[in-house]
Amino acid sequence: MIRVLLFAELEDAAGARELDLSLEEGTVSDVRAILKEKHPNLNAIDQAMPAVNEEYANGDDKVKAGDTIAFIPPVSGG
Amino acid sequence: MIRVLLFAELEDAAGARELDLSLEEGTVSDVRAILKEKHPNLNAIDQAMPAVNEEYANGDDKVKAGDTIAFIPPVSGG
Amino acid sequence: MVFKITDAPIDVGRVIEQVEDRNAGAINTFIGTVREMTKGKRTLYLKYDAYVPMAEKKLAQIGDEIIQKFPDAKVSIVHRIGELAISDVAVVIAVSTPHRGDSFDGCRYAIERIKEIVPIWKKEHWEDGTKWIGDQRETTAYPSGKPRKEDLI
Amino acid sequence: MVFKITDAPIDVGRVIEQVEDRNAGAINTFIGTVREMTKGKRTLYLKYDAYVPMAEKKLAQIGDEIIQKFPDAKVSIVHRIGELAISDVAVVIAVSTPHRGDSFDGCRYAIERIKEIVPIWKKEHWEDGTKWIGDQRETTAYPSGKPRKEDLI
Repeated sequence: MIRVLLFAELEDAAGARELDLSLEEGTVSDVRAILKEKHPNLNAIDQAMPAVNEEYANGDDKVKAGDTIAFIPPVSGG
Repeated sequence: MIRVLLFAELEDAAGARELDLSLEEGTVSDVRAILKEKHPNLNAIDQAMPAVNEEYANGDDKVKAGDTIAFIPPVSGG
Repeated sequence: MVFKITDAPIDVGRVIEQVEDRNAGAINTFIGTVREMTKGKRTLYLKYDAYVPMAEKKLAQIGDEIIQKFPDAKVSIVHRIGELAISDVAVVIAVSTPHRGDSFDGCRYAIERIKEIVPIWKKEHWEDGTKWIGDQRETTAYPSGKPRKEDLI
Repeated sequence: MVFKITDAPIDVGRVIEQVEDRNAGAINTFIGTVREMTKGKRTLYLKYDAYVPMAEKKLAQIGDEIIQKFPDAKVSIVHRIGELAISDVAVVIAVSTPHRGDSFDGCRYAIERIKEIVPIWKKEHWEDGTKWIGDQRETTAYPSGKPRKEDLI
Protein backbone atom coordinates (compact mmCIF):
# COMPACT_ATOMS: atom_id res chain seq x y z
CA MET A 1 0.00 0.00 0.00
CA ILE A 2 1.28 3.48 -0.94
CA ARG A 3 -0.16 6.57 0.72
CA VAL A 4 -0.96 9.43 -1.67
CA LEU A 5 -1.43 13.03 -0.52
CA LEU A 6 -3.20 15.65 -2.62
CA PHE A 7 -3.38 19.35 -1.83
CA ALA A 8 -5.16 22.54 -2.90
CA GLU A 9 -6.92 22.15 -6.27
CA LEU A 10 -5.86 18.51 -6.48
CA GLU A 11 -7.58 17.77 -3.17
CA ASP A 12 -10.70 19.58 -4.40
CA ALA A 13 -10.66 17.67 -7.71
CA ALA A 14 -10.22 14.25 -6.09
CA GLY A 15 -12.60 15.03 -3.24
CA ALA A 16 -9.98 13.65 -0.84
CA ARG A 17 -6.68 14.72 0.68
CA GLU A 18 -5.45 11.18 1.19
CA LEU A 19 -5.76 8.06 -0.95
CA ASP A 20 -4.32 4.56 -0.61
CA LEU A 21 -2.93 2.83 -3.69
CA SER A 22 -2.51 -0.90 -3.62
CA LEU A 23 0.87 -0.97 -5.30
CA GLU A 24 3.89 -2.86 -4.03
CA GLU A 25 6.53 -1.06 -6.05
CA GLY A 26 6.80 1.35 -8.96
CA THR A 27 8.00 4.78 -9.99
CA VAL A 28 6.60 8.23 -9.25
CA SER A 29 5.43 8.32 -12.88
CA ASP A 30 3.58 5.04 -12.43
CA VAL A 31 1.69 6.50 -9.48
CA ARG A 32 0.85 9.62 -11.43
CA ALA A 33 -0.49 7.52 -14.33
CA ILE A 34 -2.62 5.32 -12.06
CA LEU A 35 -4.10 8.38 -10.35
CA LYS A 36 -5.00 10.02 -13.66
CA GLU A 37 -6.70 6.86 -14.81
CA LYS A 38 -8.73 6.52 -11.63
CA HIS A 39 -9.58 10.24 -11.37
CA PRO A 40 -9.97 11.71 -14.85
CA ASN A 41 -10.39 15.21 -13.38
CA LEU A 42 -6.90 15.12 -11.81
CA ASN A 43 -5.22 16.50 -14.94
CA ALA A 44 -3.62 19.32 -12.94
CA ILE A 45 -1.43 16.66 -11.34
CA ASP A 46 0.87 17.13 -14.35
CA GLN A 47 1.74 20.59 -13.02
CA ALA A 48 2.40 19.31 -9.50
CA MET A 49 5.81 18.46 -8.04
CA PRO A 50 6.01 14.99 -6.56
CA ALA A 51 7.53 14.47 -3.13
CA VAL A 52 8.36 11.06 -1.68
CA ASN A 53 8.49 10.86 2.11
CA GLU A 54 8.58 14.68 2.36
CA GLU A 55 11.40 15.25 -0.14
CA TYR A 56 10.98 16.44 -3.73
CA ALA A 57 11.41 13.60 -6.20
CA ASN A 58 11.65 12.93 -9.93
CA GLY A 59 9.36 10.89 -12.16
CA ASP A 60 11.73 7.93 -12.32
CA ASP A 61 12.32 7.76 -8.56
CA LYS A 62 11.11 4.53 -6.98
CA VAL A 63 8.26 4.20 -4.50
CA LYS A 64 7.35 1.10 -2.55
CA ALA A 65 4.73 -0.06 -0.08
CA GLY A 66 4.82 2.09 3.07
CA ASP A 67 6.00 5.23 1.27
CA THR A 68 4.06 8.45 1.18
CA ILE A 69 3.91 10.29 -2.13
CA ALA A 70 2.58 13.82 -2.20
CA PHE A 71 1.64 15.90 -5.25
CA ILE A 72 2.47 19.54 -4.64
CA PRO A 73 0.69 22.06 -6.88
CA PRO A 74 2.51 25.37 -7.48
CA VAL A 75 2.94 26.84 -4.01
CA SER A 76 1.76 30.26 -2.86
CA GLY A 77 2.93 30.82 0.70
CA GLY A 78 4.25 34.10 2.05
CA MET B 1 23.99 87.35 18.54
CA ILE B 2 24.26 84.07 16.63
CA ARG B 3 23.77 80.75 18.43
CA VAL B 4 26.36 78.08 17.59
CA LEU B 5 25.81 74.36 18.27
CA LEU B 6 28.65 71.86 18.40
CA PHE B 7 28.25 68.08 18.63
CA ALA B 8 30.27 64.92 19.27
CA GLU B 9 34.03 65.50 19.00
CA LEU B 10 33.47 69.22 18.34
CA GLU B 11 31.56 69.56 21.60
CA ASP B 12 34.34 67.71 23.42
CA ALA B 13 37.02 69.92 21.82
CA ALA B 14 35.25 73.19 22.61
CA GLY B 15 34.13 72.03 26.04
CA ALA B 16 30.67 73.32 25.24
CA ARG B 17 27.68 72.29 23.16
CA GLU B 18 26.41 75.81 22.71
CA LEU B 19 28.24 79.13 22.14
CA ASP B 20 27.01 82.63 21.44
CA LEU B 21 28.79 84.70 18.82
CA SER B 22 28.33 88.46 18.85
CA LEU B 23 27.95 88.86 15.10
CA GLU B 24 25.16 90.78 13.41
CA GLU B 25 25.54 89.31 9.93
CA GLY B 26 27.97 87.20 7.94
CA THR B 27 28.37 83.92 6.07
CA VAL B 28 28.66 80.38 7.32
CA SER B 29 32.35 80.52 6.38
CA ASP B 30 32.79 83.67 8.49
CA VAL B 31 31.39 81.86 11.51
CA ARG B 32 33.65 78.89 10.92
CA ALA B 33 36.71 81.15 10.70
CA ILE B 34 35.82 83.00 13.89
CA LEU B 35 35.32 79.74 15.77
CA LYS B 36 38.67 78.34 14.63
CA GLU B 37 40.42 81.51 15.74
CA LYS B 38 38.78 81.46 19.18
CA HIS B 39 39.20 77.69 19.66
CA PRO B 40 42.43 76.51 18.01
CA ASN B 41 41.55 72.87 18.83
CA LEU B 42 38.38 73.03 16.72
CA ASN B 43 40.17 72.02 13.52
CA ALA B 44 37.76 69.13 12.97
CA ILE B 45 35.12 71.74 12.22
CA ASP B 46 36.46 71.67 8.64
CA GLN B 47 35.03 68.15 8.28
CA ALA B 48 31.65 69.17 9.71
CA MET B 49 28.56 70.05 7.68
CA PRO B 50 27.04 73.38 8.61
CA ALA B 51 23.30 73.66 9.19
CA VAL B 52 21.47 76.96 9.57
CA ASN B 53 18.19 76.81 11.49
CA GLU B 54 18.11 73.01 11.18
CA GLU B 55 18.75 72.82 7.43
CA TYR B 56 22.05 71.94 5.78
CA ALA B 57 23.78 75.03 4.39
CA ASN B 58 26.75 76.03 2.26
CA GLY B 59 29.76 78.15 3.20
CA ASP B 60 28.49 81.23 1.40
CA ASP B 61 24.99 81.07 2.90
CA LYS B 62 24.15 84.09 5.08
CA VAL B 63 23.57 84.03 8.81
CA LYS B 64 22.25 86.89 10.91
CA ALA B 65 21.51 87.66 14.52
CA GLY B 66 18.90 85.26 15.89
CA ASP B 67 19.95 82.37 13.65
CA THR B 68 21.21 79.03 14.96
CA ILE B 69 24.18 77.53 13.16
CA ALA B 70 25.12 73.96 13.92
CA PHE B 71 28.28 72.11 12.91
CA ILE B 72 27.53 68.47 12.19
CA PRO B 73 30.49 66.06 12.27
CA PRO B 74 30.20 62.93 10.12
CA VAL B 75 27.11 61.18 11.43
CA SER B 76 26.92 57.61 12.72
CA GLY B 77 23.32 56.79 13.55
CA GLY B 78 21.63 53.51 12.83
CA MET C 1 15.98 29.48 15.61
CA VAL C 2 12.44 28.27 14.98
CA PHE C 3 10.79 27.03 11.77
CA LYS C 4 7.12 26.49 12.31
CA ILE C 5 3.69 26.25 10.72
CA THR C 6 0.94 27.36 13.11
CA ASP C 7 -2.81 27.88 13.05
CA ALA C 8 -2.61 30.55 15.77
CA PRO C 9 -1.83 34.27 15.36
CA ILE C 10 1.92 34.91 15.12
CA ASP C 11 3.68 36.89 17.85
CA VAL C 12 6.12 39.01 15.84
CA GLY C 13 8.14 39.98 18.92
CA ARG C 14 8.74 36.33 19.78
CA VAL C 15 10.06 35.56 16.29
CA ILE C 16 12.46 38.50 16.56
CA GLU C 17 13.66 37.37 20.02
CA GLN C 18 14.58 33.99 18.57
CA VAL C 19 17.31 35.56 16.39
CA GLU C 20 18.81 37.91 18.98
CA ASP C 21 22.56 37.57 19.33
CA ARG C 22 25.29 39.58 21.06
CA ASN C 23 27.14 39.77 17.78
CA ALA C 24 24.20 40.78 15.66
CA GLY C 25 24.14 44.45 14.75
CA ALA C 26 21.18 44.05 12.43
CA ILE C 27 17.86 42.23 12.42
CA ASN C 28 15.77 42.34 9.27
CA THR C 29 12.17 41.23 9.57
CA PHE C 30 9.68 40.55 6.82
CA ILE C 31 5.98 40.39 7.68
CA GLY C 32 3.61 39.20 5.00
CA THR C 33 0.05 40.42 5.61
CA VAL C 34 -3.29 39.87 3.90
CA ARG C 35 -3.86 42.71 1.42
CA GLU C 36 -7.40 43.76 0.60
CA MET C 37 -7.04 44.81 -3.06
CA THR C 38 -5.08 42.90 -5.71
CA LYS C 39 -5.32 44.07 -9.31
CA GLY C 40 -8.63 45.78 -8.58
CA LYS C 41 -10.21 42.71 -6.94
CA ARG C 42 -11.35 42.85 -3.32
CA THR C 43 -10.30 39.96 -1.09
CA LEU C 44 -12.77 39.10 1.70
CA TYR C 45 -10.49 36.62 3.46
CA LEU C 46 -7.88 34.00 2.69
CA LYS C 47 -7.39 30.40 3.61
CA TYR C 48 -3.90 28.96 3.83
CA ASP C 49 -3.26 25.23 3.79
CA ALA C 50 0.05 23.39 4.08
CA TYR C 51 1.65 19.98 3.97
CA VAL C 52 2.78 20.70 7.50
CA PRO C 53 5.69 18.32 8.21
CA MET C 54 7.27 18.88 4.81
CA ALA C 55 6.68 22.66 5.01
CA GLU C 56 8.50 22.84 8.34
CA LYS C 57 11.38 20.82 6.89
CA LYS C 58 11.61 23.17 3.92
CA LEU C 59 11.53 26.27 6.16
CA ALA C 60 14.43 24.79 8.14
CA GLN C 61 16.24 24.04 4.86
CA ILE C 62 15.88 27.70 3.88
CA GLY C 63 17.41 28.63 7.24
CA ASP C 64 20.35 26.30 6.49
CA GLU C 65 20.79 27.83 3.04
CA ILE C 66 20.97 31.32 4.56
CA ILE C 67 23.56 30.21 7.12
CA GLN C 68 25.62 28.70 4.28
CA LYS C 69 25.67 32.17 2.67
CA PHE C 70 26.04 34.13 5.91
CA PRO C 71 27.65 31.88 8.55
CA ASP C 72 26.92 34.25 11.46
CA ALA C 73 23.23 34.61 10.61
CA LYS C 74 20.37 33.44 12.80
CA VAL C 75 17.03 32.78 11.14
CA SER C 76 13.47 32.11 12.31
CA ILE C 77 10.41 31.67 10.12
CA VAL C 78 6.80 31.15 11.23
CA HIS C 79 3.95 30.76 8.73
CA ARG C 80 0.32 30.75 9.73
CA ILE C 81 -2.36 28.57 8.12
CA GLY C 82 -6.17 28.52 8.32
CA GLU C 83 -8.53 31.41 7.72
CA LEU C 84 -6.97 34.90 7.73
CA ALA C 85 -8.70 38.28 7.59
CA ILE C 86 -7.46 41.47 5.92
CA SER C 87 -4.28 42.77 7.63
CA ASP C 88 -3.68 39.48 9.45
CA VAL C 89 -0.08 38.34 9.51
CA ALA C 90 0.55 35.28 7.33
CA VAL C 91 4.32 34.95 7.67
CA VAL C 92 7.10 36.40 9.79
CA ILE C 93 10.77 36.00 8.86
CA ALA C 94 13.56 37.33 11.07
CA VAL C 95 17.23 37.25 10.11
CA SER C 96 20.00 38.62 12.31
CA THR C 97 23.57 39.18 11.11
CA PRO C 98 26.56 41.20 12.30
CA HIS C 99 26.20 43.70 9.42
CA ARG C 100 23.06 45.17 7.95
CA GLY C 101 23.41 44.28 4.27
CA ASP C 102 23.44 40.56 4.99
CA SER C 103 20.29 40.78 7.13
CA PHE C 104 18.38 42.35 4.23
CA ASP C 105 19.77 39.88 1.68
CA GLY C 106 19.13 36.86 3.91
CA CYS C 107 15.56 37.90 4.66
CA ARG C 108 14.82 38.63 1.01
CA TYR C 109 16.24 35.26 0.05
CA ALA C 110 13.96 33.56 2.59
CA ILE C 111 10.71 35.01 1.26
CA GLU C 112 11.64 34.22 -2.36
CA ARG C 113 12.54 30.64 -1.43
CA ILE C 114 9.30 30.21 0.50
CA LYS C 115 7.45 31.01 -2.69
CA GLU C 116 9.51 28.42 -4.56
CA ILE C 117 9.80 25.35 -2.39
CA VAL C 118 7.57 25.43 0.70
CA PRO C 119 4.33 23.44 0.30
CA ILE C 120 1.85 26.11 1.42
CA TRP C 121 -1.18 27.16 -0.62
CA LYS C 122 -3.41 30.18 -0.46
CA LYS C 123 -7.07 30.16 -1.43
CA GLU C 124 -8.48 33.60 -2.19
CA HIS C 125 -12.09 34.28 -1.22
CA TRP C 126 -13.55 37.15 -3.24
CA GLU C 127 -17.11 38.43 -3.38
CA ASP C 128 -17.63 36.47 -6.61
CA GLY C 129 -15.80 33.24 -5.96
CA THR C 130 -12.72 31.46 -4.75
CA LYS C 131 -9.45 30.27 -6.27
CA TRP C 132 -6.34 28.43 -5.20
CA ILE C 133 -3.49 30.77 -6.09
CA GLY C 134 -0.43 29.10 -7.53
CA ASP C 135 2.96 30.31 -8.41
CA GLN C 136 3.15 33.85 -7.10
CA ARG C 137 6.60 34.24 -8.59
CA GLU C 138 5.02 34.01 -12.02
CA THR C 139 7.65 31.71 -13.30
CA THR C 140 6.32 28.81 -15.35
CA ALA C 141 5.64 26.26 -12.67
CA TYR C 142 7.02 22.76 -13.21
CA PRO C 143 5.69 22.40 -16.78
CA SER C 144 6.85 18.79 -16.94
CA GLY C 145 5.74 18.02 -13.43
CA LYS C 146 9.40 18.00 -12.43
CA PRO C 147 10.96 20.53 -10.14
CA ARG C 148 13.90 22.52 -11.43
CA LYS C 149 17.17 20.98 -10.30
CA GLU C 150 18.15 23.98 -8.17
CA ASP C 151 14.97 23.55 -6.15
CA LEU C 152 16.02 20.09 -5.08
CA ILE C 153 18.96 21.06 -2.86
CA MET D 1 3.70 57.41 10.53
CA VAL D 2 6.06 58.50 13.32
CA PHE D 3 9.59 59.94 13.12
CA LYS D 4 11.06 60.24 16.56
CA ILE D 5 14.22 60.44 18.64
CA THR D 6 13.72 58.98 22.10
CA ASP D 7 15.79 58.27 25.19
CA ALA D 8 13.53 55.37 26.20
CA PRO D 9 13.65 51.74 24.97
CA ILE D 10 11.88 51.34 21.62
CA ASP D 11 8.74 49.21 21.40
CA VAL D 12 9.25 47.39 18.06
CA GLY D 13 5.62 46.26 17.89
CA ARG D 14 4.37 49.85 18.19
CA VAL D 15 6.59 50.99 15.31
CA ILE D 16 5.24 48.17 13.15
CA GLU D 17 1.62 49.03 14.06
CA GLN D 18 2.16 52.56 12.84
CA VAL D 19 2.64 51.37 9.26
CA GLU D 20 -0.22 48.86 9.13
CA ASP D 21 -2.54 49.35 6.17
CA ARG D 22 -5.36 47.34 4.58
CA ASN D 23 -3.56 47.54 1.28
CA ALA D 24 -0.15 46.59 2.56
CA GLY D 25 0.82 43.03 1.79
CA ALA D 26 4.35 43.49 3.10
CA ILE D 27 6.04 45.13 6.06
CA ASN D 28 9.81 45.20 6.16
CA THR D 29 11.43 46.10 9.47
CA PHE D 30 15.04 46.90 10.17
CA ILE D 31 16.27 46.79 13.76
CA GLY D 32 19.75 48.10 14.47
CA THR D 33 21.20 46.63 17.66
CA VAL D 34 24.39 47.16 19.64
CA ARG D 35 26.93 44.55 18.54
CA GLU D 36 29.57 43.38 21.00
CA MET D 37 32.52 42.71 18.65
CA THR D 38 33.61 44.96 15.80
CA LYS D 39 36.83 44.12 13.98
CA GLY D 40 38.06 42.16 16.99
CA LYS D 41 37.36 44.98 19.47
CA ARG D 42 34.92 44.44 22.34
CA THR D 43 32.35 47.17 22.91
CA LEU D 44 31.27 47.63 26.55
CA TYR D 45 28.45 50.05 25.77
CA LEU D 46 27.58 52.88 23.41
CA LYS D 47 26.36 56.38 23.82
CA TYR D 48 24.23 57.99 21.13
CA ASP D 49 23.74 61.72 20.95
CA ALA D 50 21.64 63.72 18.46
CA TYR D 51 20.71 67.20 17.37
CA VAL D 52 17.17 66.22 18.23
CA PRO D 53 14.89 68.68 16.38
CA MET D 54 16.94 68.52 13.18
CA ALA D 55 17.29 64.71 13.44
CA GLU D 56 13.51 64.31 13.65
CA LYS D 57 13.08 66.60 10.63
CA LYS D 58 15.59 64.55 8.65
CA LEU D 59 13.90 61.27 9.60
CA ALA D 60 10.61 62.70 8.34
CA GLN D 61 12.36 63.82 5.16
CA ILE D 62 13.57 60.27 4.60
CA GLY D 63 9.96 59.12 4.99
CA ASP D 64 8.92 61.66 2.34
CA GLU D 65 11.66 60.48 0.00
CA ILE D 66 10.46 56.87 0.32
CA ILE D 67 6.86 57.89 -0.42
CA GLN D 68 8.07 59.74 -3.51
CA LYS D 69 9.58 56.47 -4.73
CA PHE D 70 6.75 54.21 -3.50
CA PRO D 71 3.55 56.29 -3.26
CA ASP D 72 1.60 53.62 -1.34
CA ALA D 73 4.31 53.16 1.29
CA LYS D 74 3.92 53.96 4.98
CA VAL D 75 7.08 54.61 6.98
CA SER D 76 7.95 54.97 10.66
CA ILE D 77 11.42 55.46 12.13
CA VAL D 78 12.38 55.68 15.80
CA HIS D 79 15.98 56.16 16.94
CA ARG D 80 17.08 55.88 20.53
CA ILE D 81 19.77 58.05 22.14
CA GLY D 82 21.61 57.88 25.47
CA GLU D 83 23.54 54.94 26.88
CA LEU D 84 22.88 51.55 25.23
CA ALA D 85 24.09 48.12 26.31
CA ILE D 86 25.01 45.16 24.07
CA SER D 87 21.92 43.88 22.17
CA ASP D 88 19.89 47.01 22.95
CA VAL D 89 17.86 48.33 20.03
CA ALA D 90 19.22 51.61 18.64
CA VAL D 91 16.90 52.11 15.67
CA VAL D 92 13.70 50.61 14.30
CA ILE D 93 12.51 51.30 10.75
CA ALA D 94 9.22 49.90 9.44
CA VAL D 95 8.07 50.26 5.83
CA SER D 96 4.80 48.83 4.53
CA THR D 97 3.93 48.58 0.84
CA PRO D 98 1.45 46.60 -1.26
CA HIS D 99 4.20 44.37 -2.71
CA ARG D 100 7.19 42.88 -0.96
CA GLY D 101 10.06 44.12 -3.11
CA ASP D 102 9.24 47.77 -2.41
CA SER D 103 9.13 47.20 1.35
CA PHE D 104 12.68 45.80 1.28
CA ASP D 105 13.96 48.57 -0.99
CA GLY D 106 12.27 51.35 1.00
CA CYS D 107 13.60 50.05 4.31
CA ARG D 108 17.11 49.63 2.95
CA TYR D 109 16.99 53.15 1.55
CA ALA D 110 15.97 54.47 4.98
CA ILE D 111 18.91 52.97 6.88
CA GLU D 112 21.42 54.14 4.27
CA ARG D 113 19.98 57.68 4.33
CA ILE D 114 20.05 57.75 8.14
CA LYS D 115 23.79 57.15 7.92
CA GLU D 116 24.13 60.02 5.44
CA ILE D 117 21.99 62.88 6.63
CA VAL D 118 20.57 62.40 10.13
CA PRO D 119 22.54 64.24 12.86
CA ILE D 120 23.05 61.35 15.29
CA TRP D 121 26.43 60.33 16.67
CA LYS D 122 27.65 57.19 18.34
CA LYS D 123 30.43 57.10 20.93
CA GLU D 124 31.99 53.68 21.38
CA HIS D 125 33.13 52.72 24.88
CA TRP D 126 35.77 49.98 24.75
CA GLU D 127 37.85 48.52 27.57
CA ASP D 128 40.74 50.72 26.49
CA GLY D 129 39.06 53.99 25.61
CA THR D 130 36.30 55.83 23.82
CA LYS D 131 35.80 57.31 20.37
CA TRP D 132 33.14 59.21 18.49
CA ILE D 133 32.48 57.13 15.39
CA GLY D 134 31.97 59.11 12.22
CA ASP D 135 30.99 58.17 8.77
CA GLN D 136 29.94 54.54 8.96
CA ARG D 137 29.39 54.46 5.22
CA GLU D 138 33.13 54.90 4.77
CA THR D 139 32.72 57.50 2.12
CA THR D 140 35.02 60.47 2.50
CA ALA D 141 32.93 62.70 4.67
CA TYR D 142 32.52 66.28 3.56
CA PRO D 143 36.21 66.87 2.83
CA SER D 144 35.61 70.55 2.12
CA GLY D 145 33.22 70.95 5.00
CA LYS D 146 30.41 71.10 2.45
CA PRO D 147 27.75 68.46 2.11
CA ARG D 148 27.40 66.77 -1.21
CA LYS D 149 24.63 68.34 -3.27
CA GLU D 150 22.48 65.20 -3.23
CA ASP D 151 22.44 65.30 0.55
CA LEU D 152 20.80 68.71 0.54
CA ILE D 153 17.41 67.72 -0.86
